[in-house]
Amino acid sequence: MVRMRSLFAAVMLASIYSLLMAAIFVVLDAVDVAFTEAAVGAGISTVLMLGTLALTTNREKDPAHKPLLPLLVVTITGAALIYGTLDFPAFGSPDAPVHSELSRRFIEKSGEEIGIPNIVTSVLASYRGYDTLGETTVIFTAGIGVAFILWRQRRRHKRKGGRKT
Amino acid sequence: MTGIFLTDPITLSVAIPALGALLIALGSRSPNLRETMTLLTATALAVNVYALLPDVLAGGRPATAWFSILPGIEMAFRIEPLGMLFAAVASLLWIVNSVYSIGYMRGNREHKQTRFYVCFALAIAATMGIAFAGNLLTLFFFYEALTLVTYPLVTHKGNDEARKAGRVYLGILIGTSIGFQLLAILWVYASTGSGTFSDGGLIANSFTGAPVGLLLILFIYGIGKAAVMPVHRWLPAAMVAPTPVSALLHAVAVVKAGVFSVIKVAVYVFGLDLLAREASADWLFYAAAFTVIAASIVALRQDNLKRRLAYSTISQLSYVVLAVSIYNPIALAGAAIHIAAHAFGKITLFFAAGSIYTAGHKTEISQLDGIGKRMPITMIAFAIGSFSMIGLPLTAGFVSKWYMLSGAYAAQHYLAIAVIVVSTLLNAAYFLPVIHAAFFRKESAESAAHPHGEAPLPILLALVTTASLTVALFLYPDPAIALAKMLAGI
Amino acid sequence: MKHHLIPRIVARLLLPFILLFGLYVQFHGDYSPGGGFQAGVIFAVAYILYAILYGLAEVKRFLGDGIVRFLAALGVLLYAGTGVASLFLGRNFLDYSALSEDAVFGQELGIWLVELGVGITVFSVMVMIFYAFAGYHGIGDIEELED
Amino acid sequence: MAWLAPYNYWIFVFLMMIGLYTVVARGNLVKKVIGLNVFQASVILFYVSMGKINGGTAPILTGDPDTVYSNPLPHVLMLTAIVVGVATTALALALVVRINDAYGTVEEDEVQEMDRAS
Amino acid sequence: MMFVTAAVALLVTMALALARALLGPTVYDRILAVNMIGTKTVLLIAVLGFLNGRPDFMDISLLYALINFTGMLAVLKFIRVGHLGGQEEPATEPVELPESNGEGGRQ
Amino acid sequence: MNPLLANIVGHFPILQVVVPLVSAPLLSLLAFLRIRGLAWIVATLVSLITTVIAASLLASVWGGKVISYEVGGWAAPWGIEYRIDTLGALLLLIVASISTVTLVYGRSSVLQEIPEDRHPLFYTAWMLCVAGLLGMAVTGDAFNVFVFLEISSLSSYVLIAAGKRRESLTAAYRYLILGTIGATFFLIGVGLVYMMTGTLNIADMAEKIVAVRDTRAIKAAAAFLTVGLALKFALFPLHLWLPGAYTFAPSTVSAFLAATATKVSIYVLLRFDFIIFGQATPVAGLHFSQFLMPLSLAAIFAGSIAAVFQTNLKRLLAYSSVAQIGYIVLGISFANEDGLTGGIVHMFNHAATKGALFMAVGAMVYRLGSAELHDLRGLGRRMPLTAFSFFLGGISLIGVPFTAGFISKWYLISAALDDGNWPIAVLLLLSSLIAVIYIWRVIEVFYFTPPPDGAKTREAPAVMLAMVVLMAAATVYFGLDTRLSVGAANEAARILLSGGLL
Repeated sequence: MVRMRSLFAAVMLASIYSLLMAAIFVVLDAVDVAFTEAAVGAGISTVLMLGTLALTTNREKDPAHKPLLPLLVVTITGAALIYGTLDFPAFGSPDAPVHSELSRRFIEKSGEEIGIPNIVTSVLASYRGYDTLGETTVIFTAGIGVAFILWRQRRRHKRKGGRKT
Repeated sequence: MTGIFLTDPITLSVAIPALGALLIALGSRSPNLRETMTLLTATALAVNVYALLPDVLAGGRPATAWFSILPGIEMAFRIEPLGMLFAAVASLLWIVNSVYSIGYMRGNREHKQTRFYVCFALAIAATMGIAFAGNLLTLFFFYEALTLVTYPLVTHKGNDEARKAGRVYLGILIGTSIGFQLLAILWVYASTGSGTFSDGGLIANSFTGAPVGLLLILFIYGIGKAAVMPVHRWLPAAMVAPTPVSALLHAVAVVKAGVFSVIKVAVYVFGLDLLAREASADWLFYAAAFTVIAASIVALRQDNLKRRLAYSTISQLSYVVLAVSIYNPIALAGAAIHIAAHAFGKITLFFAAGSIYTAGHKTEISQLDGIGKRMPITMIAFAIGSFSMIGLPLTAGFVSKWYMLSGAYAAQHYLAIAVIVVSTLLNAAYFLPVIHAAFFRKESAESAAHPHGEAPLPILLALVTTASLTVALFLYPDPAIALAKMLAGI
Repeated sequence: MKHHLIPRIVARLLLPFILLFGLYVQFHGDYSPGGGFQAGVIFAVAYILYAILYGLAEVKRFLGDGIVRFLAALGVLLYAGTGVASLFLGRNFLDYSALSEDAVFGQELGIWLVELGVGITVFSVMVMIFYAFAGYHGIGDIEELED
Repeated sequence: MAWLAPYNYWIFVFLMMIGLYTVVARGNLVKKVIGLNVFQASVILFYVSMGKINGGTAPILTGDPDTVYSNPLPHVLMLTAIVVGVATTALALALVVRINDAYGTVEEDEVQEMDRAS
Repeated sequence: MMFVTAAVALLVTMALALARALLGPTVYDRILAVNMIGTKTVLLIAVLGFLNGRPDFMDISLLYALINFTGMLAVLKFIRVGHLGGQEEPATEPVELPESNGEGGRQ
Repeated sequence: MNPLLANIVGHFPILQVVVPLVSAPLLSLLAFLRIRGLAWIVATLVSLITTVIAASLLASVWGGKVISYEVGGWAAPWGIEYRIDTLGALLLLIVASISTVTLVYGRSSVLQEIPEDRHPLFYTAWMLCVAGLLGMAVTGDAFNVFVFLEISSLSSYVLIAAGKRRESLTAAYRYLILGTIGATFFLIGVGLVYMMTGTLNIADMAEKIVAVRDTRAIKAAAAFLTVGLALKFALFPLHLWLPGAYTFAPSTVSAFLAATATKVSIYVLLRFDFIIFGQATPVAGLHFSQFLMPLSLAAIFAGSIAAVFQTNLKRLLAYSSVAQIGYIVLGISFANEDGLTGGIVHMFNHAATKGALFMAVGAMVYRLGSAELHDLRGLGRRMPLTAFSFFLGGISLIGVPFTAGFISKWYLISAALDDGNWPIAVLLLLSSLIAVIYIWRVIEVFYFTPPPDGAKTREAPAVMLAMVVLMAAATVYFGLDTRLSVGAANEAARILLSGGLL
């Protein structure tokens, strides 16, 4: 994906990436996440990207500079994370600190406290309902933002090229 | 937090000129109104300051505090003898200088006169703040304020040269004060938890050895207004300013604020005993001595009258520092008196220079041949000022030099005596030829082609006043000496 | 795509089912994966599908810019309003237990409401964004669309 | 799914590096956005991985008391993160469209060139 | 066992399709490959559901199928008219295929 | 009586955020209803209400109290907790009051710079930004920080892109990319801490982190959180987005963002570093001194020196912001009481100062249409009050006595001396001198160059001018009366040093 020159192909592959990710999320029991990732990553994002390509261009030029600095940055970041992973609790271990009383309570109590079986929904909408309000606001912000940025500019001349103000 | 009481005379000393500035600004439409305001304010201030004098002479130490800037650090004021002396000199000379300014500014049709008078008044307000400051931070605040409000005065002409000079002025003064002085102040606060000026020295008990010398370096070079070499460059640079400004800068407010701060810090922060005790503080004498001699030599070579006066100022300022650095009470009294003596003398000289410029548009010494006949009053005043600089009897300069020499003798500091004597000769060497040329040489042909008379009346009035004051301080020096002795504790 | 009859017909046939599926995801989210967000996306996708096949002008006839923006705001307000309602009923913000005598039912009701809010917002924002992109005509594109 | 076990986090790191590299190194503004997507998706993988319990199942109550459920909390967080991701993408792409409009290109180098020129 | 075999077979198919998507060379190869991967994912998720013993998550597969369909239509429209909204008529001129823009008529 | 009204003060923590949050969709409805003129009024009123709430919250936590509010009625680790201490409340007050002032100020400017039919959406984005920033300051939940961080970020991208020139688009895009990387790094950091502690509540994290204090994962988490947030608050060398963003955003937006946005991110870093990681390792041994201190010094010098060479006033101020952020971080990196007080008080003072400066520049742009120094010659004549306000802000930036900037520098240098760190004290003073240079360049242009021919005295509209003067007066006021700023900062510093457990 990194070395592609056609942006269209890159978008297609990004879509595939999303689909595969979603499949992996199913494997990891995160069905809700998979659901969302599929809908967003493969659906909305792809449509948006295509919309952008339609309005801009499909070609990508070869980068002029040597990507040494980015490579360094990325390597350092990766190394920091790998360094961190060495101490991670074993994958899938039920004793990991993540599966502490916090999640245990959600699993055990949400049924009676909230009354619906999908724990993810209970946590999402009730225990952490405030996060979800924020999430809705984020989406709202994006909508307002896109509408604001791509506001119809009717009296635009057909002149090509940069316009200075 | 203490409230600000406008009825308090100390607060009034700062508030009168500040309010005056406001009134002057409001009166910008009418020159007459504006100048009346200036004079009224100046008089009101002088009355206010001199009303404080008897109390201080009687041993009173009026004090007030405005409010806390930071927890535990107040804007506080306390009048001690030195501050009283400084304030008395500055407020008196402001009246004279205002009269002179009116003549000068009108005579030369200067632009932006309102800004000039406003900044002038503000500068005096800051000077009063410096004079009466009760702690290091308050002193620093007004010190910086003084730099800022005098900047527009220095760049008054508004041309490239003035801007360049303004940059040097601001760069050196702000640079040294923030770079060194603030650091020193913070150091004092960090190690003593206080910055209040106290008799006997604030840090006398908490500093010993090398740090004393280091702190002294930070203070001496941090107080750039004292113009100890090599931070003197702002002074000649600021010569581009109109003459009343030069007079203010070089005789009254700015440079005196510098040496005043030096004395104040030496006496009330370090304490003379500490300085005399610590070998690490001895360097000050050499720095001052070098400046005295070097600046005099440079002055010899200047043809521009104002530049010569500027280097003379540098040299004279370092007399004060030199007197302090003898670390002897009598010499210290001499230093205090020299603040007043030099102020009267030097302002006379500058007024004379301005008078020559206004009347004859001459700026160079080589043009002054025979001018004494055309402008006798000016040149006689100039001669009086010069004599005071040299330290001849019948002028104020003699009194201060007398005390300095006695102090040096008492401290058996023969090197100091030698420096003072040598520099006196140098002073004579660069002042007497001017007087000689003015009175005894024949006028050049070019000058004769452009005849002119004396300067306008306000200028002459001011000139005569300051010249007489210079003489008066010799004949009746008691209040000044009393204050100086109180300061030195003798 | 006037001449591409097959996709058009298929889409038209498919549309009701997609909408039904969306409704299922919206209101069955308590029992199975899904919820307001996913349902909103599904609705939006269905709508976008329709728009792609029949053209922007066609769909804007029954869901104009203004209405979409109104719906987007409405969704957020519904969510926040549920929270504010619980404030007015004397509980903390978003404490759905306040919504009913029975705390558990209150929770269910609250979740139903906020999920609805999320769904509405997500749907309308997605449509809004699609409109903005598909309807954008900058330099060189003079096609004028009715509002 | 034990075969995924130890490598899962490394895959996350690897994907993150690819994404980040694309964002930082690529000059094409659209490509950067794609990279951003990859980058964000990798973080989702990280969170979801930490929620997994061996032998667990999706956190939807079955009624069987012996069922082991994977941790639902990371899933909740990631739902939010995905939404944030798509919001960012939409906004970024809108900006790209406008930039293309104003500069006639979506290459960072060329845009910078023009900015410098003006 | 049966499900495992099925899952592995699906993965292999997906890998092959992925290779096609990466290699191209024409747009239509890629589209077809993407579509195929989508379909296989639908199946894979269904199979995984049985493998995990929670076959009730078929919703996700449904969603996949739906998204795949819509996505494909969007892609096709993009290729045909180069614009997602508005224009109903296909451009009268043969529309440049995106691929040919960048790589100079490799098809 | 209605139970809400009966206990409205008790609900202030949530109302603080919810009021602007709800106002945003309402404002967008105004666009739908085509009532455009109302948008500004509503936004300003709402902003005023939030300011009142913030002031009341600060009053009620004064003296080291902590307010906790359980959103959704779920107790702390299960639900999301709002937790307000002095520092948070101070931030709230900064954000809310600056928002109010800039809104009042910006009415004419926005009318001029943004087409009127877009106003409701502009103010919607504005209120969302305010809500996001406020949300970050009050929340006690690590993930909730991320959500509100994104709300504020997304809306600020939009606000920046609203600039008139096309460069504003690239500036917004660049900010978006770097901001998203930062936010994602932050998310990774939070994930790592969550993984090791199993909780998302900040106070709870602080307790549980003790058990895993020496793990590499926690160290990596600290690194990621710091870098992520540093990207958001533009610590050198991660400041690349800032100059463009502040230069090309609409004047009002520049003023608001420059005064508030970066501060809130620094605040989040403070909480994570002192309250969470402070438990894991002794505070002094944190990565601060080795890592943040050199960076902040580099920021101070790089920013100041870059500012010296700018010809556009807005860009000059933007680079100066980079330097000022360096001061704040430097204070924090001392990790002693004076240093923290200095850093926090500088957040406050810098908000006032930069607000005043950017507002003054906005007034100039309003009248003259340009912020190029060349076009501002003789401004002291043409717009005397604006120029004077700029002067006051400028000397506060230098740190001249009688101004807010001096107070900050005083504490920072005291902290350096307390620390025995002489060189830093000297460097700090040196950096002030660079500030003298770049501010004085401007002052010279304003006062000591003649205005171009035909220029008339024409100040900005009265309201705009009044707000500029108000902010300039504030920088002087807070240089004289420091009870609010230093008092709160000092208290906050003590709370942070005690791990938030005062």
